Amino acid sequence: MELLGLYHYWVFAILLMIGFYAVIAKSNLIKKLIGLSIFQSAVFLLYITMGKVDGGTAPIIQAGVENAVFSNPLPQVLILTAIVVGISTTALGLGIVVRIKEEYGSIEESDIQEIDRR
Amino acid sequence: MIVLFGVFLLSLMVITALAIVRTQHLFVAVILTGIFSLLMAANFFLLDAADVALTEAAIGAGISTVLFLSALALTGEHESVRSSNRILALSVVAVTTLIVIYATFDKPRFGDPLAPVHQHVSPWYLETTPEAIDIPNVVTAVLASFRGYDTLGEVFVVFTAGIGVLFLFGARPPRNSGSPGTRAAEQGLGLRHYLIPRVVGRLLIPFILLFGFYVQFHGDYGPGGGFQAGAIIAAAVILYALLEGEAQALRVIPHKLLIGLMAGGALLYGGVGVASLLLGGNFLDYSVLAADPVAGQHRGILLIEAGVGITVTGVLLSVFHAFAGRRRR
Amino acid sequence: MSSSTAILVALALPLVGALGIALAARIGNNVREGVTLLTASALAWTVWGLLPELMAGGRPAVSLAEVLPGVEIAFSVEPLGMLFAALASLLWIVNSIYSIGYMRGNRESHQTRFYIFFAIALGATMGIAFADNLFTLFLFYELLTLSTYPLVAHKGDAKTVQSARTYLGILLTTSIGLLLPAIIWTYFVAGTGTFTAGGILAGKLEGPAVGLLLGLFVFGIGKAAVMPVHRWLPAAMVAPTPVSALLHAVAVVKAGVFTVTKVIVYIFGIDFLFAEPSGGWLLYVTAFTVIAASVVALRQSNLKRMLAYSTIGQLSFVLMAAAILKPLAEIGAAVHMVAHAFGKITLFFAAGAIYTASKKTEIFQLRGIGHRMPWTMTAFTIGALSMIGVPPTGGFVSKWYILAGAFQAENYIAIATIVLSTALNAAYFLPIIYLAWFAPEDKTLQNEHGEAPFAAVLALTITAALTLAFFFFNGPLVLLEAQIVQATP
Amino acid sequence: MALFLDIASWALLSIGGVFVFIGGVGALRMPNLYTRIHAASLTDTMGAVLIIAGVILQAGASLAAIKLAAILLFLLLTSPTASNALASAALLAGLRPDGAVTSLEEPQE
Amino acid sequence: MIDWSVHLPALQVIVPMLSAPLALLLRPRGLAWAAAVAASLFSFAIAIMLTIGVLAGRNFNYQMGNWPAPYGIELGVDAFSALVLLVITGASSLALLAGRRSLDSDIEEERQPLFYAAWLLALAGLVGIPVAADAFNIFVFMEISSLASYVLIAGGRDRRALPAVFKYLMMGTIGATFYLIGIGLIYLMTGTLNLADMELRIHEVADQKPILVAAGFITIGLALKAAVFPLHVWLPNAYTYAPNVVTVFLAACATKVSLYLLLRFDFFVFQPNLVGHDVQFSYFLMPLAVLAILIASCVALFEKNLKRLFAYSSVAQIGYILLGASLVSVAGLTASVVHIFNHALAKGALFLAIACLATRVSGLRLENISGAAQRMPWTMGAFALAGFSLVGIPGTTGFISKWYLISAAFAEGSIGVALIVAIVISSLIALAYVWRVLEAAYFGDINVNTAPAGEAPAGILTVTWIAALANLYFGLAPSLPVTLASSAAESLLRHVP
Repeated sequence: MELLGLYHYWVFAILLMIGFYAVIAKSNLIKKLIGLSIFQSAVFLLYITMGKVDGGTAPIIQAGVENAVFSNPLPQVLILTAIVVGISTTALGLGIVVRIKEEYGSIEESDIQEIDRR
Repeated sequence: MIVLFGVFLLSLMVITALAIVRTQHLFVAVILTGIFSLLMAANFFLLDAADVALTEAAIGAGISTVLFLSALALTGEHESVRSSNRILALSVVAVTTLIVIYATFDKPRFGDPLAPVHQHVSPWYLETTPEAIDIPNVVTAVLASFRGYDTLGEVFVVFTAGIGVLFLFGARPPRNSGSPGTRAAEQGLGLRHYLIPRVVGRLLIPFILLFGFYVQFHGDYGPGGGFQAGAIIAAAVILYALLEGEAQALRVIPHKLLIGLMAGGALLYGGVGVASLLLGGNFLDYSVLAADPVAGQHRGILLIEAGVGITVTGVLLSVFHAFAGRRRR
Repeated sequence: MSSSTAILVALALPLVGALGIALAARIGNNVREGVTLLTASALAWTVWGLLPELMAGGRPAVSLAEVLPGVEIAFSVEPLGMLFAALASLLWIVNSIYSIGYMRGNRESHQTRFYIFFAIALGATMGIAFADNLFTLFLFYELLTLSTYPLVAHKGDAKTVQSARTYLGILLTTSIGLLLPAIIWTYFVAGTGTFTAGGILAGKLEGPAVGLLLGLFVFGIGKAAVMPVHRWLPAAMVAPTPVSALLHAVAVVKAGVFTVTKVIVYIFGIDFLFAEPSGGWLLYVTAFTVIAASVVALRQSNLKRMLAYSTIGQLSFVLMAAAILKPLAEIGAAVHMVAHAFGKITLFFAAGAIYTASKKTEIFQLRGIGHRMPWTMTAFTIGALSMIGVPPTGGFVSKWYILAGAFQAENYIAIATIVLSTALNAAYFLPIIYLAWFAPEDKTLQNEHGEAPFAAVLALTITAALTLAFFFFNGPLVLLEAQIVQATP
Repeated sequence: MALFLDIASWALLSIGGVFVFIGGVGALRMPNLYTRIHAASLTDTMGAVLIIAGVILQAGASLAAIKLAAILLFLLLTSPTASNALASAALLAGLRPDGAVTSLEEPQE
Repeated sequence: MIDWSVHLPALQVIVPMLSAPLALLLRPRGLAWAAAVAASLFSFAIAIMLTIGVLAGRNFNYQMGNWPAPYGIELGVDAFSALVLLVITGASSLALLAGRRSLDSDIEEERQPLFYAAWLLALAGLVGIPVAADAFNIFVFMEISSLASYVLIAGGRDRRALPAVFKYLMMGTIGATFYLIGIGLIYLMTGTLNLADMELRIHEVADQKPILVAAGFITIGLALKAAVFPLHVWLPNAYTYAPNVVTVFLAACATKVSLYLLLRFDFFVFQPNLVGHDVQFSYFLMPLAVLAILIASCVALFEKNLKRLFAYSSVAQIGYILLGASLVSVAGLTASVVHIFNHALAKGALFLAIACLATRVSGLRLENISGAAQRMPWTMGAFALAGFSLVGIPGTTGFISKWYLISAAFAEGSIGVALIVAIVISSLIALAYVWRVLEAAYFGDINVNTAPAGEAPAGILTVTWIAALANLYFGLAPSLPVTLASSAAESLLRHVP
């Protein structure tokens, strides 16, 4: 159990790393956005992980079920919000990428810099 | 058993993520992202986060994949091999990761019921919900009432995104714009010439809508709520657009109506707040909406969830149409 | 009119005048210049009207607004400021008369802009003269710099703009870079920046810090043109002569030395500074500047540049007098400001007159010009003699007091410098006088010209007369300035 | 009885697992798209049916069982349709069922 | 009868927020603009009321949905946030009033309702941050403001706006996510999101690793959004290619809000509890600030594009604000808070003047405006005034900031002297680059084919002059910002042991 706990956090760290790497290193704008969404979902994992309680269930209070253990509802709420924020950012980003493609005929960062330099 | 499953899922996620970063083919990358989100959703479910799992599945795996695909259709699917400033990236990333890992050591044990997270605020929610709001799903209670202001903000984030995409695509594309993707044309026609999908699709759409409304209004009792429902309903309409062609879909739900939905939902939510203000309560204090505070809470939550659903549906659909309709102007 | 309102009027008049000039220019040039003269005389009348109260020992003051806690915009009249204001306002009239002649004689462009900014500059000068604390003084100091830029850059061709940039660059850099920190430091240490008899820093600051602060002030006040921050003054000579005459012989440069003197007397306090060894370097620097500037002046062939370097020398002369830190020397410094002002403005007027009449700018061209322009050259001679310090001219009076102060302080460096500089002044002025009067003019270059326009001649005659008169009637001034010294415990 | 149900459900589950496994292997090893779709479709017909049936037996007569049944029904409707759509899309994209192309990589546009 | 003054903090946010959908529904031409202006002015009025209340010693706390903090979301307004609110709403109102004509030329008619809706959302998001007292709520509003401002910037006519926005979006999102991680770690250790509650509960776990890491993440994330020196790379292009009035709006307040948050978070949550955090804070920020001041000024000195020139100068000015804060003294914090206000005034006026120029001059480059002053004297007059304020000529707002900053530095002893040298040098550089523009405009000779046709439209000119004169007014009678700033500084420092 102990190990699994750390494992969750480490997976969070690794996913964070992968997404972040894609954002920085990739030249393709769509790839950057994909990296960004991985980056964000890593954070979602962090929050949800910290909300878990041993032997707990989803925080939905059934009638008649006494002294049930519930996991923490708050992180879930926060992440619901965060997920929606994430998709909004992605949508806007994609819109910008499409416009860039239309204006520059490319979605490679390096090409765009080239075009602007001349 | 569960433990093993969790480890398995997590490892699978890492592998998928690596594959996503490595592949040159954006189409593959997008599909893998969808899979990644599904795995994430399953993982959330294991961690007792039913609502989040549902949302992640509907939005992460469903809608965002659709958006990415329609964007790909307009931009082309292949990534050029060169990726800039590797060294910098690696160093920055390595540092960040090390810091994060360093942070993990003093963390309270995973699932420890005595961790401060479970000691301070959340118990209050679990205790207060039954008498103050009296709905089974504590997540919905917190989302809609205790932290309703966040949710309002969230709705407006979605709204902003919708406005943004419409604004961006309001600009005329220049003459010398890049190669039109073939897939766009197909979206134009829909799947007219595929008989079986059309039949089955037509059969399914009502059920999907039904399920959407179920999720919308059952949110107080089980996992679900405005966001998930909005996503599902939007998915149904998008499916319709794929089958019958986008133009047809727009004929059913015209553009004006979509704008109306976007703004209307947000206004409905805000309106509930203002109403509670006018009835002498604080902003978003639903208790004043009815004689009995609890009933007031019910009413308020119902209304704002509806607002959320409407806005999300409107925004997702108009964003979809904005992307899909881009070529044919 | 009550004295405090008089102060405000004195500040407002030039600005109102500038507005009036702008409007009058639409009607016609004569009206415009009429307004200028009117403003100038009104200003002089107001300022001189303050004199009696001051002689009686009054200190009229007025406070406008408190900008920051402890930092306010306030004005007050005290002998030094009075002297400065009176001088500037008086000479503005003369100068306006002269400018009319000069500007018309040379058919300058943008004359309206010229008169407007001239008026604004005078307003700034009044502000400096009457400032009651460092902050207010700094405010108008910067205003003066900015408002004179268009005057220096008047011609507008590349070379002019270049040297105008030097002018602005040096003045603003020094003021923001050194003066402002010095002021803030003062406020920080003393909690106030108000000019107080006997100084405000005594006991607040000691050791090398004093020397450092003094340095920030002296070099921060670039207008005092202590070497090495003197470069702007020769650069400013590209301006039309009236500008050089009033601003760079009187208003701007005097603003510099005036500020430094005021800081020494009212911020540090001469006794405090005298007791504090680390401030002693000022005397040496100024002394050096006096000599060096005179030597450079000796080697100039262009008349106006020569005058410019002579000005640098004379300014440091005043500062050195102040740095002697003895009552008599302080009086001498104040008196010398006046004497030099009369003398130098006369010289510039003369130079301008020569240029207007004959387009001559170089010294060697002046052979025998005295016979063609007797009035001008007579005035020039008087001015030159005053610079050297020969009786019966104003220059003699001031040198006398300064010398007395130096002896009082047994400051032999100062004495040596005074003697040496007198010799040098003689060395670069006498040849010109000789050329002008006794050398035969060479027929090679055509110089069929007579006197300068009447207005110009009138102006320089007046100033020359003042130079002479100052030798005989300097009593009231000395009495007035004596108040500063008595005021210091 | 309960024991019998348990055994039955586990049997269904494991057989379903086998089918899924076979489908996976097929999807990897088959030469071209169409054959792969063929193999893969095995997963979500037989595999899914058996596994869900097993789970239903686990759940017993409850709301959950009904929900599962509904899911099963929808799966049976959608997954063949999906396979069909995929295949015909490939056909439209100009992929001929002769094993010419041996990877998912589509020809670049 | 309802006592509205209680609800002011909530109204401050929801007025612009809810008028956004309305503006979207107002299709006919000009109506959307009118709605936006009305909403913006209204929220400006609310901000003024709040300020009056704060000056009267009243402090506003508001329980959203009437749920007690820390369980519900709490709003709070004190001197610091009141000042920031004034800046935001004022900037927005001025920019909108000025912007009608120039936006008409930038943005097609059918897109305008969307644009104004986005503007109102940006406003709502920005005001939402200073008002909020809940860490996660701040995140939500941060996202609203960011997304909306991406939209606004993307409205630029130049296509280079798009890559600029994309970069901004990337870095902005990373910053926000870092902030989210930080919040998550703190929440993990304390179980609360309410700032005040956090300050108390963080105490016993202060020495644990997650908290330290959280401090790091939050600082970096906010620094990203605030364009603190090495992380400023998104700013210059974003400001340069945005529509002119958008630049006015964002340059005046976007980064300021992140700075506000940085200070607020650091002093309220970390300073009281983390041992030696104030020292780390100074040692981390002071060098960055000095580098920002010097390097960015130098870059600006050699920049030929007007808007980018002043964008870089913004980076330098952010350096000033940080410098003041990094002294961790009342004087220093007062200086930096005052500068938040003053710099907003100066930059706002400058960019407004530039917007005026843009109505007549094509391509805002130095060579194109040579001699412009003869054709548009009023514009250049306002420009000169604002420019002097930026440099810190006495009598303008900039001077007040410099005065406080330098006198704060004097208190620091030897380091202080070094800082003063840096400040002085950079002010001189600022003088140089402002003067380059003025000289080109005033003494450069008119170039016939690029010279402006005439003076800018009266409307925008009036607004510009209002802003410019505000620089003069608050330079001579700065009691309002100074009072707010000093009480803000004290309240911030009250949390430092």
